[in-house]
Amino acid sequence: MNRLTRLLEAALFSAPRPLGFEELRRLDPEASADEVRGALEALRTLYEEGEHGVALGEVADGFQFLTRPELADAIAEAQFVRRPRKLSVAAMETLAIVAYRQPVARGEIEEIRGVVADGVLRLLVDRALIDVVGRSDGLGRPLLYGTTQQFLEMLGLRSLRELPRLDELSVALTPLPTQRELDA
Amino acid sequence: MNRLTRLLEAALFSAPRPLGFEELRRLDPEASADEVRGALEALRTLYEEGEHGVALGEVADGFQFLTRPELADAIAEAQFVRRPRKLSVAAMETLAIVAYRQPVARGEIEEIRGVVADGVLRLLVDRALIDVVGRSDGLGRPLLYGTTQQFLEMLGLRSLRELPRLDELSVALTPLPTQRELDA
Amino acid sequence: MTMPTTVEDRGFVVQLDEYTGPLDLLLTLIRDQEIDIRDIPIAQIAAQFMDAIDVLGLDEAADYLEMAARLLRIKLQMLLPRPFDAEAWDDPRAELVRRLLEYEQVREVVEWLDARAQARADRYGRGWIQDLPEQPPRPISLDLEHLVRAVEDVVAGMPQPIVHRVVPRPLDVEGATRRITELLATREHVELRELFGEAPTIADVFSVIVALLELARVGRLRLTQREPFGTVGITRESPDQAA
Repeated sequence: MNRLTRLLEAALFSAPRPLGFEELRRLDPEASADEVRGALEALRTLYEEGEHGVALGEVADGFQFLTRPELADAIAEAQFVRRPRKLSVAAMETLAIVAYRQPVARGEIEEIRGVVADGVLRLLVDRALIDVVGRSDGLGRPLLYGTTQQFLEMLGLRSLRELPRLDELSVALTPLPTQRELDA
Repeated sequence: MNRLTRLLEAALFSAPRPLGFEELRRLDPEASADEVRGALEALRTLYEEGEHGVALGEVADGFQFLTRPELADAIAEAQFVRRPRKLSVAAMETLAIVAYRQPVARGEIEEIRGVVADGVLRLLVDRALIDVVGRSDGLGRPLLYGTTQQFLEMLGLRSLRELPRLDELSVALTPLPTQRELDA
Repeated sequence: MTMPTTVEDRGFVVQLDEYTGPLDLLLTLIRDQEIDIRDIPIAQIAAQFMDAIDVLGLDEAADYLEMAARLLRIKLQMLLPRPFDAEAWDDPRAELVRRLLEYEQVREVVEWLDARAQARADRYGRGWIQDLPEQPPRPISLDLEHLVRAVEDVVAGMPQPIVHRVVPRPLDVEGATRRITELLATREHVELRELFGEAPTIADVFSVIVALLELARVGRLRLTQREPFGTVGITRESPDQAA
């Protein structure tokens, strides 16, 4: 690969948009139009004949590297075009309570955290980290939440027994007698 | 180029960040770790020996295609890519202290630098170069800072272990007696 | 402020922008005059430091003033008579020297980091990201450490250990009746759960239920439930329709 071809490749790779022919010529003011055309063609042929995963395509706005369509699904499924997102503090705390206290009702989570847990619970259910695992026998028979298989997989745990034991937290987070038991 | 290599190439071309080995393995769940490693090596060699304008590098616990440094000026001059802005010396000093002392509280940073570190810390957190990693057990339970993945990426490091060791620095600090020893 | 300022009589040039703090300024003074950091002529350096912060208009920066005060104190301590036994003498400059060396180390690391960042900045990553079909939501990263930390935060955030107060409380049917009537005065339909505040106690719940049943009995409202365990709806009955 000669320097001009290398330069075209690097520019097309790093530019945030397709580059037109006249723009590409700016890369090397000393190269003639024919030389740039030749280099572009060499680049296109190289990716084509080498059976690469990407190809040099020409779209309305210019040239750009494109993923081969037959690979797009596998890449989309692997979910890494975007950075993994961290859970918010609120979501993390709620998840922690569910993990250590399951099965647990919304009211109990709200009592521990001191704030409404509605939206956060919905988010965690949407992301399949927790799920409804039953209903309490208590007043209003509220839904009970527990962690999912996906939760274990994300943490690389085989079972909930592998969660770190938190001795000093045991008092705060072990199930308390329910309101009903106290009122009875 | 076999399908796995093609797939890796396409994925690395379509991600704006380094992809970890485990992430790359998700592309083809049937491929063994050795096969993925082999395909990555084949890809690296191919770009190396073909004298391409981009190269497969290993940074921050992941793999990433990056353009060759000798082409940087031409691409920047053609205004296809804007070079990242340099950090101020104050920000770099703070970053250096966080990198070596992490997890570290603001007070310690201010003591070493001799100036208030408020604004600089906020800037570095905004740029995702450092992050709050916990709280100290000390008085007031101050926040503790540590460096991020982004920090490694900014420096092109694979891990913090690649930072120069303190005993490799020309300024020796350890042999000096501390104030406490002097006062004793 | 950004103009180079020359302190003529001492023969060094200082530029405000170049300093990141008092240690930086101090180290520059020491380096420019090739002074041995372990044997600083403290009177001379202190005077130069004062001049510099005066000329640079830095005298309002607390950090610089604090260093100035520290230098003056060391200068005074150096004037005190020393014991004959040199071994027993505590050099008042020791802590300052330690800090300067530590800071020098930081600056050396900064140079290394700068060079690395510069080299990395010359290598561009992928600039244009292709839209792939049907992007799933952003993946979530999760690890045990964060989970455990969240548990600690929860516990730290609790006002006191959660112990249920078992104070007997009388039902407040009157209050509940008033709240329901007020709500139904402005809206035709409310849901049962809207009648409970945050974290209702068992007494609150019973008060509301007794009040509702009573109001329904006298024909002021109608209770509906579409399915077993479904939400309970409360609809206002106008007096003339009441049975």
